[in-house]
Amino acid sequence: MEYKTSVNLAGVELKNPVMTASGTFGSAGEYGEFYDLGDLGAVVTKGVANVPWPGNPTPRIAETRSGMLNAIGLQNPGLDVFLQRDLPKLKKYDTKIIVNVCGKTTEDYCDAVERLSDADVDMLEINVSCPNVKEGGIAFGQKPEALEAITKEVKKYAKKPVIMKLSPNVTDITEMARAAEAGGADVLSLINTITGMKIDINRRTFAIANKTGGMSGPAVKPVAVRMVYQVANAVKLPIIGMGGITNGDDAMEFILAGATAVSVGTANFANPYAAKETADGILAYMKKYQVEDIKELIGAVR
Amino acid sequence: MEYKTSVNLAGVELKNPVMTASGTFGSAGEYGEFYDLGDLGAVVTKGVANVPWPGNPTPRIAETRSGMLNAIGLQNPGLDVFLQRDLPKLKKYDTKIIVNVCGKTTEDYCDAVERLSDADVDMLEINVSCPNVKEGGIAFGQKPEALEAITKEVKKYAKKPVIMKLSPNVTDITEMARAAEAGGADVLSLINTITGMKIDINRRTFAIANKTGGMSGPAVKPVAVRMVYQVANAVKLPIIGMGGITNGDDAMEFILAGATAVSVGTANFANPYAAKETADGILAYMKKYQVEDIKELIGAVR
Amino acid sequence: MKYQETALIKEQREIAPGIYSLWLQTEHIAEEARPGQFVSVYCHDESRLLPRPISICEIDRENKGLRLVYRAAGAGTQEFSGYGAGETLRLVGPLGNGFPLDKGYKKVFLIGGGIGVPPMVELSKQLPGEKIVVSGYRGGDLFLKEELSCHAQLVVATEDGSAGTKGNVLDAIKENGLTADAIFACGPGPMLRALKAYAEEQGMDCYLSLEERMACGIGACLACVCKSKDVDAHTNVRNKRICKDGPVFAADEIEL
Amino acid sequence: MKYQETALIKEQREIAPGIYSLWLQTEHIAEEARPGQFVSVYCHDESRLLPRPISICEIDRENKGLRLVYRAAGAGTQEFSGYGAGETLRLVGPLGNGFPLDKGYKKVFLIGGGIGVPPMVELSKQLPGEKIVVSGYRGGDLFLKEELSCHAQLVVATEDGSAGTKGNVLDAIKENGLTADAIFACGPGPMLRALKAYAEEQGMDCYLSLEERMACGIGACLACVCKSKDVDAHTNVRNKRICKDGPVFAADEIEL
Ligand SMILES: Cc1cc2nc3c(=O)[nH]c(=O)nc-3n(C[C@H](O)[C@H](O)[C@H](O)COP(=O)(O)OP(=O)(O)OC[C@H]3O[C@@H](n4cnc5c(N)ncnc54)[C@H](O)[C@@H]3O)c2cc1C
Ligand SMILES: Cc1cc2nc3c(=O)[nH]c(=O)nc-3n(C[C@H](O)[C@H](O)[C@H](O)COP(=O)(O)OP(=O)(O)OC[C@H]3O[C@@H](n4cnc5c(N)ncnc54)[C@H](O)[C@@H]3O)c2cc1C
Ligand SMILES: Cc1cc2nc3c(=O)[nH]c(=O)nc-3n(C[C@H](O)[C@H](O)[C@H](O)COP(=O)(O)O)c2cc1C
Ligand SMILES: Cc1cc2nc3c(=O)[nH]c(=O)nc-3n(C[C@H](O)[C@H](O)[C@H](O)COP(=O)(O)O)c2cc1C
Ligand code: FES
Ligand code: FES
Repeated sequence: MEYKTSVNLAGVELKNPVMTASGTFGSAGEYGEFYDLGDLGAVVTKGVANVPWPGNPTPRIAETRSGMLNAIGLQNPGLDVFLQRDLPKLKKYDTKIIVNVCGKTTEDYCDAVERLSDADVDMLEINVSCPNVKEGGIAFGQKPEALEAITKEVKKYAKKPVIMKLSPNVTDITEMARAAEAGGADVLSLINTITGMKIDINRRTFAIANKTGGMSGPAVKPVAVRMVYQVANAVKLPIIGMGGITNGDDAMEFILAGATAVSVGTANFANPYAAKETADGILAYMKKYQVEDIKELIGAVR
Repeated sequence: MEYKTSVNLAGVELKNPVMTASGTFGSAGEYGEFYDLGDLGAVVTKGVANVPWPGNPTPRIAETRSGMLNAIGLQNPGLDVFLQRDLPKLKKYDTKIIVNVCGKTTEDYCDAVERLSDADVDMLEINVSCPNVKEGGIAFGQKPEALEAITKEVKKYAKKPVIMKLSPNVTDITEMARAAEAGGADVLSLINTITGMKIDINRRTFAIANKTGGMSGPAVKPVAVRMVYQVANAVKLPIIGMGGITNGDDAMEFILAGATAVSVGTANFANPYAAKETADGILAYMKKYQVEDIKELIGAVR
Repeated sequence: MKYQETALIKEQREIAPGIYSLWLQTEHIAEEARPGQFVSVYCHDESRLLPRPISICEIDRENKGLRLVYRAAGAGTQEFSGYGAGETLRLVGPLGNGFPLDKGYKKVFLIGGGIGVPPMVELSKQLPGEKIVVSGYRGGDLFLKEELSCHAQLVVATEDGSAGTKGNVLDAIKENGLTADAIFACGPGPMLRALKAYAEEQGMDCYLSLEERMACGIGACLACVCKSKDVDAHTNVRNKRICKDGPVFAADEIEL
Repeated sequence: MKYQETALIKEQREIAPGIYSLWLQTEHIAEEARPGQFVSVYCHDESRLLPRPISICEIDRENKGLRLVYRAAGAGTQEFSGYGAGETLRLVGPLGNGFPLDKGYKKVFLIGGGIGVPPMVELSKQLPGEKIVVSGYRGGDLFLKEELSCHAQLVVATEDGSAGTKGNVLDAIKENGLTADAIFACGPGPMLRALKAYAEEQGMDCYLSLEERMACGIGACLACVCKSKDVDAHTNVRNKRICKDGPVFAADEIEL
């Protein structure tokens, strides 16, 4: 039997549903030292802004039970350096390239999105859960009106399909998903990290300098699967599911719950081959159950 | 040195800050087969309603990485049986007794609270995150106005101090804490479980019959510590912190973040002595750092 | 009385593909255990919190030995299978009620299906009267065959017909024209349902050992309930706790 | 080239209270490793995801052997300390830049403080020129003393005065009136800061191996940065990645 693993996200055809989660895979093919990144459906870059950001003080990360906290603070070299130096490195691989965009103001996002629209990239993923944004510090990603508004603005400048990345730190994820859909998003990705805190009881201080950090890794998977399921039942847009995926079996949970594609993030740190093995694992699952086309499995659990 | 581990919750003096999390410790001293429950600051019962509830179909639980999901569905024998049969069993122990109350409507809660007010219990904990309640299925615990209103109502009937138990499935936990405070709550407890889902990829169905379940255990600890910290900085009420506590070190994270007391839940399943060992571990921490009174450590990390 | 113990592994062997036999040295559990009870076995890996309930297969009371026979079904049991003599496992037990031994039946069927076979070993030793063990296996790996033949007549059914009757345990009973006063059984849901119906039909007493996902294992969390025919004394609803009120129930008390 | 390997433990010993020496057999890592580089060591326990970065202490290129010497500091290193010969550990490496070996210094100080001592062993073997190892310990357990005396003069400082100079490594340098052209150092933050200041004062070149929490270990996640004096070529901000651009930095490139 021939197995079809390819999926389509807003007109962009991925050879398989496996992508990398922004911020865990660098922007210049760092994991290409371990395997051919052409084995993946897409590579998603670290969040990049219109100007360089220095990020947060260290310690920036802390391990938690089956997970981790991070408060990198979106350190990035700025769009110019990304386009001139990092993008050409990624272009060497036979995979799709998705640029994750961050910003502090609507104008920041639009500026970056506009400049990226002329670059040789496949899609744009908009990270609207940055810690420091307008509106008195409340992220664009926690209010449906704000999310709809920024989606609309970004769409005006984007000549590539736009993925809106949703924050799980909300009462009702479907409300957020509907807002992004109403704003014109082409694809949704979820989940970003869950805000958490770890205290160093011996030093009696916060384990990370920023006090709070974003939780990721296998610990958050049940929350992520639940949200993907809820969103898949609330909107018509394709979904990129992520949060704690370490292998093909984890990925299948998301696909069965309704994700068209999946991203592997924190698992790359625990195993540099995690994303590739996830793609292999999905194929193995299809073979085990003789499912010819991955599309038959998307949202199959209802 | 003499070490003072006692804490005061709305006038109720606990010999140490360790309680049990509702629903994980039965209501009739089940764990008393392993140690003297008098070693704990308080025992919190399984949620009890004014009438018996049959709960959800099985499977009701699923294991997740460093955590679990449950959808017991608040099965309980009803208040009459609780008062006549279970309460006397708990009263044999030299510890405080806190009754966790659930309901479907405001009237249910008030009925139960009124009848409990004449019973020999020390405090009432109101679980406002039940899945099936009025208002079109949205729990009382996810809207500040609804939370404030039910707190006010319950307080009218309660002659014991009232603990309002907060749901973590909200955008802004401080808003909920302020609503409960405004409604007249005496104490806040947090966190209840985080809604999650697990999919059985081989049977292609949900791992628990209810589809979604509440996630608990060490996996959720960073979220719980963050919320306790946020709430401690937002309201003046004492806080009972819980979510993934397995030992004294975990408990100290919550106390340093601002909790006056802590509850041990899922950890009881992994180790029947977990709550007792948590109390021992807190004392050991105080001895290690020569802290005479636990109160000096409450909220000490800022 | 229930105990939490760190038990020493005396021996572990794979007795059929994926089926492991484990002899543990306990402090108190073996002395107090009865056939049909189980123990909660804990993983060392800290990402797996919940106990794995495993039935007691055999008891060596003199040496405080406990035998568990289990299938490496998932990550937890796979982990157990990697440990050898000299290593330890944390247990809580003995748990549950066990099979009733004092009913005075003259002749009973002890029926085990698949990984429900192991508890029949100790039961066949301790239950008085004449015993016919009927074991249902998938294929020809008739694990525990010797142990089961010691104290009882052994009749075998295999799904693929590679040994004994081709078919299930009821097929074996019928093929051999066997009769008894009562059934004591452990195995997969469909088998238990069929036995419940068969017992009703034949007017036999029937005791079934049930399985359900467990969290506490001691009756505190209400995870592991089954539906009961009447309102249960403890729960005050039509639910019984398998870990505490069971795992063995009279078939007519429960709905399957 | 970086490799992920399952390395075989050839030997593990506790060489001082809580300090373990581990010889691993690798496939490629030992052959490619340089002094001052490190490896990411992974836990078997699935609740601990992140790699533990451990410096390379000694390389046995011929036998593809790699020696790590580490302190059981927390749960992960405690886990490692429980494994013995015949068991395995998963590694990624070699990682980082290592110490520069080609600067042509006539005489250098190799300074290790506490658990920063181990990387000085391989460095003392491979660095050309005259070498004085200055090791700072808490108490009298002078782990790796023999190894460090083979290829270099060894001078010791102990906090409690139980051996060598009472005080820190700078006290030992001063007490013994030692001089050198350059410093190569690894150890706790306060020691590195003092050495940076001392080197500036004395006009010596100085290379410091830094520590920070790591997630990827290969330069992808930006967890492990230190502040750099100038805008860094890669990050385009004043941050350098310790795992990729370091862990060894010229003291005047970075802020401590
Ligand atoms: C009273 C009782 C007695 C049992 N006796 C035996 C026995 O003697 N031999 C044997 O091989 N098996 C027995 N089982 C089944 C055994 O408990 C499961 O095979 C085992 O828990 C699987 O764990 P795992 O980590 O390998 O699988 P996973 O699927 O990874 O386990 C995940 C979670 O689901 C639970 N779980 C998975 N399957 C079952 C199941 N069938 N029943 C209950 N919980 C399950 C696990 O305990 C764990 O909490 C018994 C079950 C019960 C309830
Ligand atoms: C480049 C480098 C080389 C090192 N070389 C050595 C060595 O040769 N010998 C040695 O004993 N130690 C060395 N360390 C420190 C060693 O990495 C930590 O002691 C170890 O990670 C602690 O892990 P744990 O699980 O025991 O502690 P835990 O505190 O339980 O670890 C929790 C998390 O924090 C991280 N962490 C804790 N302490 C440190 C630390 N000091 N530096 C970086 N991450 C830390 C862990 O990696 C883990 O992710 C080195 C660190 C770095 C960055
Ligand atoms: C170290 C780190 C850095 C991250 N940086 C970004 C980022 O720049 N932009 C973004 O949208 N998400 C970022 N994320 C979130 C991940 O892309 C992903 O949504 C989240 O980690 C959940 O997936 P996981 O559990 O597989 O890691 C980051 C996550 C981690 C752990
Ligand atoms: C099996 C189970 C049953 C629970 N039942 C209740 C309940 O009846 N009422 C309630 O307020 N919380 C209930 N909870 C939530 C716990 O009290 C606690 O808030 C939560 O599990 C987080 O703590 P933990 O991680 O220590 O378990 C239950 C949790 C579990 C795991
Ligand atoms: S497993 Fe908790 S009641 Fe049975
Ligand atoms: S640890 Fe990821 S960049 Fe250094």
